[in-house]
Amino acid sequence: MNSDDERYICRCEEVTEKEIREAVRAGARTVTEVKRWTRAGMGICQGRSCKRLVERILAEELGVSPAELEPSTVRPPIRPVSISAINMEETRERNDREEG
Amino acid sequence: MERTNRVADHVVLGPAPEVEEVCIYLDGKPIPAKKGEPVMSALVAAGVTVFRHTAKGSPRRMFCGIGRCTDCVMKVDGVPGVRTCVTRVRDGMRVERQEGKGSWAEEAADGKA
Amino acid sequence: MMTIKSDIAVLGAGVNGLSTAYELCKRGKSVTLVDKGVMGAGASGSCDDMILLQSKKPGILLEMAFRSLELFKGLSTELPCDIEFETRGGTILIEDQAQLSVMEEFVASQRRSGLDVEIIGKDRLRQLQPHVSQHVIASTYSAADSQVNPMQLMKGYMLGAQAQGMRYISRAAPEEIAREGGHWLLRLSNGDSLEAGIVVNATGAYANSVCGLLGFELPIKPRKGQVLVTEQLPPLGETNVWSAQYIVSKLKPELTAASTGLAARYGLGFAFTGTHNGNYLIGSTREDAGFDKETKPDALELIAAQARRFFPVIAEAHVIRSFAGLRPSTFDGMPFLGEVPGHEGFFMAAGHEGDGIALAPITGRFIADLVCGTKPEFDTAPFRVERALKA
Amino acid sequence: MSATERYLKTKGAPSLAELEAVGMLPKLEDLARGACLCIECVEEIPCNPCETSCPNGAIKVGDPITNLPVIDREKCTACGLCIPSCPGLAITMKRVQGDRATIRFPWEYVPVPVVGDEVEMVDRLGNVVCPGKVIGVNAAARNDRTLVVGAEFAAEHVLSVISMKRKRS
Amino acid sequence: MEKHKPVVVVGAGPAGLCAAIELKKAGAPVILLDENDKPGGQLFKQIHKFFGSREHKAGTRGFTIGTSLLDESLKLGIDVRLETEVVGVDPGLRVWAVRQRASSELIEASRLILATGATENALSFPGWTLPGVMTAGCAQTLINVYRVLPGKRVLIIGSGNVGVIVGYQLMQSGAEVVGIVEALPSLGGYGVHTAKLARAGVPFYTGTTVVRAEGVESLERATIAQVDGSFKPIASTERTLDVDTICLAVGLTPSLELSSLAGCRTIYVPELGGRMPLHDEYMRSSVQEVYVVGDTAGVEEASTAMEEGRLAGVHAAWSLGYMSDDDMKERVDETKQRLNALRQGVFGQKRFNAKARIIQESQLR
Repeated sequence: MNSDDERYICRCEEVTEKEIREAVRAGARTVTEVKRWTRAGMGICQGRSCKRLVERILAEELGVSPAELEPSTVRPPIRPVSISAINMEETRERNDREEG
Repeated sequence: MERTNRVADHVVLGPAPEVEEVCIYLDGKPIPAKKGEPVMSALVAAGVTVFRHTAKGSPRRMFCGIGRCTDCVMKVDGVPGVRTCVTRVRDGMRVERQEGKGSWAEEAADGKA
Repeated sequence: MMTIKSDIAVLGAGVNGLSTAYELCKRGKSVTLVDKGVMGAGASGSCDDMILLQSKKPGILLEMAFRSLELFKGLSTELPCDIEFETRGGTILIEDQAQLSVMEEFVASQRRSGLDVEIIGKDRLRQLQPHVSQHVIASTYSAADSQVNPMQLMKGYMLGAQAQGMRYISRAAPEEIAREGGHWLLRLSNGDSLEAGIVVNATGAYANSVCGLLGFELPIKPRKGQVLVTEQLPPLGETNVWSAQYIVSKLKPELTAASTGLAARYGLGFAFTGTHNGNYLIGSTREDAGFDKETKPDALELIAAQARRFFPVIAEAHVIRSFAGLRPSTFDGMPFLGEVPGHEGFFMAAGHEGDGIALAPITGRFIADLVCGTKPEFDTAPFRVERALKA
Repeated sequence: MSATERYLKTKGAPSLAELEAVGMLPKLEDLARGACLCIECVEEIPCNPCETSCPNGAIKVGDPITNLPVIDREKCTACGLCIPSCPGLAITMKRVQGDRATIRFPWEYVPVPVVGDEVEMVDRLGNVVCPGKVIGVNAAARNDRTLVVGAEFAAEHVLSVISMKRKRS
Repeated sequence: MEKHKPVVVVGAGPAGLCAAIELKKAGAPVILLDENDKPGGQLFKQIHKFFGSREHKAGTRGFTIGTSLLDESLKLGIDVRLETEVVGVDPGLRVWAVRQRASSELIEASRLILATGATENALSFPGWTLPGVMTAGCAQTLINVYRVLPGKRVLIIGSGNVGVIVGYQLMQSGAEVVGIVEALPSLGGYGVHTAKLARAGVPFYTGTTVVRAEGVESLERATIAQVDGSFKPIASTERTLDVDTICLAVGLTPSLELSSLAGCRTIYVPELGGRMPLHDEYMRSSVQEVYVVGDTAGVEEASTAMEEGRLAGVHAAWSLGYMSDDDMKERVDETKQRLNALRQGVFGQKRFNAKARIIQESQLR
């Protein structure tokens, strides 16, 4: 097609529009499947910038309205959290105090 | 005169407030910063246009400015992948342009244990 | 509403269903692959990327893993996309003398089985893993341990099989399976029907519910594994990493200090690997939690704490998501690979628990051999379905 | 309305003809009689600070709040309190005296103009129409940082002038 | 027992602040969490005067409204925890909060009010990853909160209120706006907003899109072109503008992550930003203990967000026994009246209808 296909959709993983269209043509029908096939949305922002764009391409390729697309799954943490901050020591101590 | 993109005067916001200045280092070069501001704004004020290059080598700065898109990540005090738009400056902070995934700082290699 | 006819119906588009379908296509069979959801939506898409030989006890599974490893090398050129296969070696970290003596014994037995594995000291370990914590006293090392990108592997099998005529039906669950006039008739939830001489049940943790459609039960239970994913990081070291603690706790439970209630409940083991893209996958739990696939903050906390214990440098790395996979576990730790007695033409290919990826290439071949009436490379006895039906 | 929409919705500002069509332009004889309130608010948006800012009840929005403002010129004393109250900066006060016209308009840019500044008066699309001179700057606190600037210019441009050109800093 | 657990409000923007204020006034225990170091959400970058009536604080600048809500919450003694990112919530209403990006906390809530706002949409075109291309909100944060200009010559993509307001504010901070590009045949924002830019000489390009952005290490120029009936650019109409900044103002999408984790069902409503949690007239989601308010429940404006926050706060307080039936009904009725007033006219009616559809749908299920 044209150079537009080479434009990035997912900024984090640098996945192009072409790659996403190819994934849909190969059978991906949800944002989650496109993610698994192409890594679009798997980067550090977890699709916050590109999800809408991927949905638009999906809807276009499948000839459906974005309303008909399956919502994508979410898993915590929804923001980057450092390993050291995944630490609930304080909560536990407080709970222990309150129970004790 | 030092190039700055700071907004000095503003009808609605008034004249720029007096804020204590600190110094951060971008790839070793000193850059003045206002205490309490994010690294991003200090760098933009100093006219820095490239914060990092991606794995494929394309230059990036910031995109959303509020911690969502993570485009603005840099290596800060030896830690790669730090969102500079939501990380406030500290005097003496070492900020480095990140190339791809970045690298681990030498001193970090020994670990804390 | 249509009826699709093919030689073989493979149920489950996970890695083992795909490898089986691929092998059967290669042998000229017409294959229809059916999944109730989509490719890799189960355990195959929610696991790490390790092909670990070292973790296996000497025996047939280790031998099969050896063979699988050879097959992976071939697949990386044979399949139509890059499966990101790499042999970076593996290390199992040892924290104290008690662990060391158990691992020495374990390694010796593995060596007798032909696995190239050894115990290495601190200095050697730090060459391989410069950021490992100082408290680790030794490690095992096997140069053979490898990795593969499970998603890419599935994609490769899928594209490869489709190129050979495989039909793939997603989002269609079998609702009825009946033997009629010498073939199987499957009624699918999307309204279609499927007619096939042979059915292969490769539905992983969900395999038992498919068996239920035929009126029998198999002891395959979901084992939940929760995993943390970090942002893409500069490489920390060469090898993929496990902890000896978990292996020791299985071999010599009496040696393990009473672990805290939470860690015990979550069946915590430490697995640590950098993917091809630079994300680190850090796991993992091993829980009986039914079919719940949520990840829990307290489990993620335990995993994070372990990561810091072994790699202090990672404390400031960012976790960007978590996931949980339901691994299909069996009562005796062996997968079910074979025909179900009393149900002619109905084969099982499920129950690999954590070895699904590692054993996929050989599983596909093994099942294809059975289905085609060829003698498999390995003894079929340990995998027979009968062993569970008797019990 | 549709004609107004057309111009406003492509150029960004209503044309003179369109303002006139919806009764938003003062008549020339009114302008010559005294300062005239001009409100260029032609879309039904939920907003009424102009109404509540007027001490004399000269502006009526009423209920629903999306009604277009209606000016009662009899009641308007040209006090100008409504100028900075409008969130849309759509209110000016104009007057014609002989061959000179004056305008009071809202202003929110630096540098802050000072009386005596020689400026360029602009129309609704930012075209410079004539020179002008700043004759007043009101920065009262109650205006909440919206300055009200007074300027004078040639009377023939009274209908097209809306503001002055921003100086590049 | 349930009564002793706090109501957790996530997001201290206009909606969250108003919800927390109502709860606290009614005597309910409430914890307000926000990721920023200052409450107010996006209000503190809104330096323009708001529309509406006196009850809606019309004619008052956004940041002034932020300050007064803040003062009220302080006076009431609301437990506001700043620099606290909520990164997870489970169906048991356990909220995973990360404090100062350093430690985690699990908070058990009796009710959860999600006021997590919206995310700015992106538009992809060749070169959109170049330094200099950013969301309009990013530019607005830089100029109005940090007082730093991201560039000197700006092209704005999107003529909705966000695009035109940010364009005006960029000029207030000393930048040049070289144009506003709108793919649709007519401009989206309020005419009074576009008129501010028009009289400053800013050209509007309707029926036009950005074709590409170019530059070596950062943005140097942008090419725009008119679009045909199917929004494809017409090559012969291309023109290139020298710009160092492109601001994308192409709409917002409700932030869905937390409501999804909490198990709330969704509905797709294009007029309000796409997919959003289903909610009833009291802003209650399909999970009865979870409320959604403000942009996360459908993108509108700060003024409507505040009223939605009040609705949820009042209803949640009542549901926990902190308010009588009569009081609740009275407060709900007056809030709804104000909300309805804001959803009138050419711009409001569409939103009014969309909201009515959501509420109706929530009753059907």
